[in-house]
Amino acid sequence: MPYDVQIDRLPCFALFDLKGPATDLAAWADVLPAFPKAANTLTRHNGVDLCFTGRNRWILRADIAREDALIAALRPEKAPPEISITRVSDTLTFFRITGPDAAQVMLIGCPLDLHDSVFGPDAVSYSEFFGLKALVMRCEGGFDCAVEQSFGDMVADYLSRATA
Amino acid sequence: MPSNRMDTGGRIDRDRPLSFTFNGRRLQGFAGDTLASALLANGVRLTARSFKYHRPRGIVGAGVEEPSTLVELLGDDASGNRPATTVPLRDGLIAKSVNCWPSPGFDMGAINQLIGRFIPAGFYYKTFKWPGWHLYEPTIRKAAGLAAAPAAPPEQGHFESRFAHCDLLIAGAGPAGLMAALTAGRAGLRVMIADEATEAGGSLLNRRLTIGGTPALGWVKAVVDELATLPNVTHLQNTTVWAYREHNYLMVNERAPDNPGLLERNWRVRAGQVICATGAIERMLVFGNNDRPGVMLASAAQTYVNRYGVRPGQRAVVFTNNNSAYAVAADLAAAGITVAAIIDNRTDVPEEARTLVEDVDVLAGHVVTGARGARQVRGVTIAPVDGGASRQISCDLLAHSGGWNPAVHLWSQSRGNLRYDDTLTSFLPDQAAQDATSVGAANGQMILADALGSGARAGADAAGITMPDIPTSADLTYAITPLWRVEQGRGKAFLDIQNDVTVDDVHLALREGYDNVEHVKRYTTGGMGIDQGKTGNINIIGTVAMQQGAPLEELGTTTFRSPYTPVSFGAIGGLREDSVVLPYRHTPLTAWNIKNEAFMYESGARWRRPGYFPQPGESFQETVNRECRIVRNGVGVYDGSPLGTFEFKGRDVGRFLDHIYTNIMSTLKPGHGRYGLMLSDDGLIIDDGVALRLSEHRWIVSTSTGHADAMNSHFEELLQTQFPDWNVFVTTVTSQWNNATICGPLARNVMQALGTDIDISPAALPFMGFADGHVAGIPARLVRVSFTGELSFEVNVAPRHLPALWDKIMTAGAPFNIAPIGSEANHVLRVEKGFLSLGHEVDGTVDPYDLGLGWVMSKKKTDYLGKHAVAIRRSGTTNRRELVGILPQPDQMIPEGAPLTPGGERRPTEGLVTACVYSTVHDRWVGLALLENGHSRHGETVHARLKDKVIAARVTPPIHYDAVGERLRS
Amino acid sequence: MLDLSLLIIKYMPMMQKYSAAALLRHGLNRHTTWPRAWRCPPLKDAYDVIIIGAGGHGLATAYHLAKDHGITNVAVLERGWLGGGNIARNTVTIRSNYMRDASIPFYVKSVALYEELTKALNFNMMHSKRTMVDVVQTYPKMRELRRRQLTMDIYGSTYEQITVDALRRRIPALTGGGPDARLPIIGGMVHTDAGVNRHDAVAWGYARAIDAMGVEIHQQTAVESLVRGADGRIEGVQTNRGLVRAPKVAVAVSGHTTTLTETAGLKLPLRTMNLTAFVSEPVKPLVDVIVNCPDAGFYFSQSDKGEMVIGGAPDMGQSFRRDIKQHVFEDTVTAMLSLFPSFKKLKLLRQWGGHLDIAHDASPIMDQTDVPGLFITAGWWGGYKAIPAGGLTLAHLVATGRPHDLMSKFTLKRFRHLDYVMESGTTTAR
Amino acid sequence: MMNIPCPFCGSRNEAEFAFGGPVKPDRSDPNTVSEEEWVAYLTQVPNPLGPVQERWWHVKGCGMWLTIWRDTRTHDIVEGPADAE
Repeated sequence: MPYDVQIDRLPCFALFDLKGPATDLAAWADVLPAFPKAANTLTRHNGVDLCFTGRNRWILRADIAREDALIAALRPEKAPPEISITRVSDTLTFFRITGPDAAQVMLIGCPLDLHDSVFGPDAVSYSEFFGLKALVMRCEGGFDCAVEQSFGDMVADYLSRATA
Repeated sequence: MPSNRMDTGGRIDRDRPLSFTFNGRRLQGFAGDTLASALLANGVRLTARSFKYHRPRGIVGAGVEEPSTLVELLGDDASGNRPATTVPLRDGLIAKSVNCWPSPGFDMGAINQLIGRFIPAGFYYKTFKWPGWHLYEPTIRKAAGLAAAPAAPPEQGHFESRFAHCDLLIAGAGPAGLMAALTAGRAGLRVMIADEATEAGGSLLNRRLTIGGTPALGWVKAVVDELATLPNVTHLQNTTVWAYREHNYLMVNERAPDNPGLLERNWRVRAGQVICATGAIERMLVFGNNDRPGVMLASAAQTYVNRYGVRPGQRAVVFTNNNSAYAVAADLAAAGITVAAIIDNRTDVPEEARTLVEDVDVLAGHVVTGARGARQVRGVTIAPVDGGASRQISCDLLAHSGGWNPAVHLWSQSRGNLRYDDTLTSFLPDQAAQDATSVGAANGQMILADALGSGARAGADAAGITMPDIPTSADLTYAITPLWRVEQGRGKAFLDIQNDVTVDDVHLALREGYDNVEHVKRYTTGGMGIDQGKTGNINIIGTVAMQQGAPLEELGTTTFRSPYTPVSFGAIGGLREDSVVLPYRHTPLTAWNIKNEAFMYESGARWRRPGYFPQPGESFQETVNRECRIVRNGVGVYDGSPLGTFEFKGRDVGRFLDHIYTNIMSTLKPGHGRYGLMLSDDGLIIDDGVALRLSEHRWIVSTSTGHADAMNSHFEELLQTQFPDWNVFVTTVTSQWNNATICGPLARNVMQALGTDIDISPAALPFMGFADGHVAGIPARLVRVSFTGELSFEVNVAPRHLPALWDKIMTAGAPFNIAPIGSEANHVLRVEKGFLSLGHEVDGTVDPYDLGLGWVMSKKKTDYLGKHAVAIRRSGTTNRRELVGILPQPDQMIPEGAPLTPGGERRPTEGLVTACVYSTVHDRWVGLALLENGHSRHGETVHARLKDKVIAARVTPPIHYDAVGERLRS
Repeated sequence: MLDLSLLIIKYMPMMQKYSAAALLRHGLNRHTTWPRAWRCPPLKDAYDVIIIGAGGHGLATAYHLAKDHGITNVAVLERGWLGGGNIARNTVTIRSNYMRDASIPFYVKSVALYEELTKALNFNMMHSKRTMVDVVQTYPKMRELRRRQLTMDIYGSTYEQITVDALRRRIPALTGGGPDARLPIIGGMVHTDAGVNRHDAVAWGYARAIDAMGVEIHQQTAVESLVRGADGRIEGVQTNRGLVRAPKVAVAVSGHTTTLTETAGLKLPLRTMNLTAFVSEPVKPLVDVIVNCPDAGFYFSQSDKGEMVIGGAPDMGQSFRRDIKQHVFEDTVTAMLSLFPSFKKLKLLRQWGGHLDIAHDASPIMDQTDVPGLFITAGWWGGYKAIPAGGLTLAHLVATGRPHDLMSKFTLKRFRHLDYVMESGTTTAR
Repeated sequence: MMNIPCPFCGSRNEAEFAFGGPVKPDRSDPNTVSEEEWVAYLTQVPNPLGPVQERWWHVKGCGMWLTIWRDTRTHDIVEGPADAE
């Protein structure tokens, strides 16, 4: 039988690219959730996801409605030189793939080993999706997968073909 | 019509008859049949014609090793060159033999048999030379090629390729593979087991053996059922592991996925460990006319009676050099076939083999010297090995076994090496090159008990558990005395049935000095057919060994290349076609552009952009001219979003930019921008762009659209590998800052109409200045750069706001007749200004001085990327090609790329036209060119040499418009 | 001139003439009377010239040394079996559609020599001058090809632009790349000088001819190191069969050039990379030209056996493995399916890899090195088409000590001033 | 498709990385070396038949530039990144 999945393209999130030592970042912005310790994991704190995506690299994700509040709290332009805070809300577009066959559909585009034993509930990582750089994480009943915004229309097309 | 179908037995469903068509004949078979078994059941013996001599051929094997009967499927499952032995029968199947016309029964190509003796191996190297190959080629091409090429892609369904991960991948679900899967699966490993056959069991499907005292297939069913209950095990039949790459990356082709939308699925598997349980392939014996229909591999005959309930003949002779054929003889007899005799080259036949066939006449120390009969075998001529009188035995089936070759293909692909084993007389897996093991017959464990044991052992080792108990089983010991070819006898003795390679051909190759195994293979084409020599290669090596008196291990094998069996390109490609391979990038204005009938195309770096906006009745040139006039005389707007944009942050940014740009950036004051040029360290221009200093420690650096990714790599490599201690962060914000660039003398009016809280007076916001604020109520960064040479405002906003901004610009600009501008007009405008373009003027040979950009090469800095390389290059080269402007005389277009030659003569070029556009400002064609010593040749006349004419052009400075640049500063 | 012709008269008769008549004659005695195509003579301890590598370039160089310069005391040393290197692995594309003045005349000459090779060597090369057709899908590429066209015209190499319709008529199987495709086809270029031939025949034909002229081919003779004299000059080579001396040594071992030259303390601007090719199952004639798709990134032609012989992009990393990188391979396949969707049902039969060395500027190097007497021919990247002219020019260099006019730009010295020959052309699209 | 050990992400498909070329000697100040030395530095890279030290950029992953030793005859990664976690 064809794949039993639901695919949604999500509206824009509030996203911030954080760079620098966790200590300096935490010191600068108290709104941040506790910094995840393990590589490629995330922490959640009242609707804000903090993803540890690279050495001294973090992605902050929240509802777009919180963007202005977060800018006010993070004060990117005032941040000291030891850290870098950049709003990147528009750079990624998210797809939500859910349903019984979500994992199978992910396998068509993503080379990551997404088995529960390897890619746990708090896992997040940059990888590939249909050959494009993509941010992959779990969500309720499936996966969130984000690609560079300008590629969004393409990926939507691939997903519809893959599940045709 | 004779039916060779047995009343009982086999794994076919006699309640589900299927009808099919073969070479135009309507025939009947049963569910569970292959095309081959169904043909044999219908008494069809002559099923093919050979490749070169067009000799009559029948079915030789029962699986992927089949060298003889290739068919072309027509209708729904159209495909070519399929071994009939691997085509599952389905109702309405239509098949025809390849490579014969009109039919295998009456084949015109058979004429080749008559001239056969004059066309030995490599004959075409020696003839067809006069007057030229072109005279013969078309005929030769038609004769070759087997099946017709597919005419169209599949009408419904698509192919899929997917990634997969497992702890253990097992290739082959025979006794050894199943045992390994069960052992590792029970231990909780993530196991994937794939097998090429329609059902699991491997050799057990073809033989009559017992495991644990009951029929082996009962055991198979029990194992398969248990595997199905284990969530950590993926079991795939009809699935071939076809390639074994580096780092335990294997390709697995699933031919009948459970998803109806799918034709085939290709799994790209990254396996922790791999077990090759690929079994063994029986090899032919080599004697006169060993290719006659009815001459069949012993294991194949056994398979047809046991698995398909088909008698491949009524009266059989079995010819062997090893024990396994005795079990075959017993099975044939049990199936009601008269076994006239067993011919065995061994003088003393092991008792355990002999006892299997008490009432069969066994002729030890004998060989078959030739098969009789033309269109099918009628009998055999036999003789003692050591010479002596020959005699004849009549039969309609000659089942022969030359012994067994472990299927080491995958193992070899993994770069595991092989050793020659004298007792088994075959090449066996030796040292592993990756985390892989080989078990069962694939590893030379030819007896069932050993196969089960090695499988269990490998599975246990993989899981790190102790060896489980093995069910008991009985099997015949494997003993063999090699017989690479029968030396007595007459008639063509084939080593490679598919490519018609005979013993004489190999001897000829050796005689002529083609004495390396690879030379022999290439000269005779032995082993280069669709079966890739699965049954014959070893005999070729054996024949060479006999001739040269060299041991086989010294000769070695030819390379085992992927794929193990042919795989359709569709499965390899999966979904990754067209736009998936080369994705488009879209800006938020794509919909607007399309609605406004822009001509869209890829304009580099995967961005799909508007080339121009034609109005009804306009020609291409008219459109471009109109857009240019709008910018020069009024106001236009274009979407500059794709420009590469990076945010730099940190104390050492200035220092870093000084290193990568040729000019000095660190002195830039916050609130200002500066144009800069970047070189590779060996002095090639890699990019140009603008740097804006937002504050002491924050910068924005823009790069050309096409080089954004390369520049990102450039920045990160330098920062991470050369300056890890420098305090610099780089963040890509290309898709965070889209922009609409309003350009033209009336640009400022449009900005005022839009409304902005930024002071846009020339004093407050001069050329190369920028400011943050709002434009038309939208948060924006306003930048004064110009790619057109006119007053320009680059309005940078978040992509989510761009469509809104664009609409407001159109409304606000309406009174000024604003219009959208495509990249074609942009090209014209930059050429008028002599702005350089990577890909046009910059082609990997010019340096900044050649382009008149010497001013951007800092003299103050003692070192920056490319500084010294440029100096070295200039010191060692003369007659550099320098950027100039050209005015065609008389006024006309010169194609871009046209070479400039002295006097327009047929002589080496002295330059080329890099661009030529119609300038609406001058109402004439103007161009740019790279010309040897061009800077000192202004005013001269040069000549562009086209194929049909020569165009003169006057050399000018490279700036055709507003040389002082007051307009872009206005 | 005179003694050259004498040479040929002296040596050619040793060679068994190949012809239909000969086939008949030998056929009557069951082909038991064919002589060896080449001898395997004992290895002497000294020669006038040693050529390392019995591949295309090595054998062709020996051929022209003997034929053009009368130098026959030559040993061609081969680690494996003759014709077993890249010449056994390439996709036999012969063409001259290059961009730079430095390159075009060389390849024009090479194509011309190839066309005469069957007669010259009395060995059927099965040269099929079937033309190459470029399928163009982007404007920058079309601009670059037009530039080539006009420069090639100066040197008499043919390149004509054709419309999309003409292109599809020429290649009926080309059903992809329509107006709605990711990269719509915008036109084509036709290079009628292009062709294919039989790579084994080239190796064997040269081998047979040089053997007849007295040159020795030594297979299974691996050169372990280059040997220099006290004065720094090359003195010979150390092989698995002992020391062999020669005042001149030419290295023609694509891929392994640096491995050898470093034994003489010589560093070169070369990297070894892996290139792969693959063939489909043999099918009846479908495509009668060489199809080249520069924008999609693959090319193919159909062999006389009926197989589609397909090549694509190289694997980036340095590699001596002669393997296939799956993702690189898939990119080629998918690119092909985009333009030839009917090939989805065609099957992959066999694939393989080869390695070659690429110079820092991606153009070939043919020169005498800083080690006097040591010559290299390297950096060939698509060097199959260059074999005859490569042999001609290297033989000239080795014999006279001066670069041949056709190769004068491709010296090693060019790197001293970073004076690259950028045949790769334009760096990026607009 | 190699499986390249990334210090941050663990082993990942080669396709997630961009090849960064063999590691050259550190860039010295061109003002302190001869022209020949500088040209050699610019144009010559290690090309061993055997282990080569090379860089890969985890461009589709964590963004790290990492260094491995890879055997050019086999693709075996004989030594992973020094700073592997």
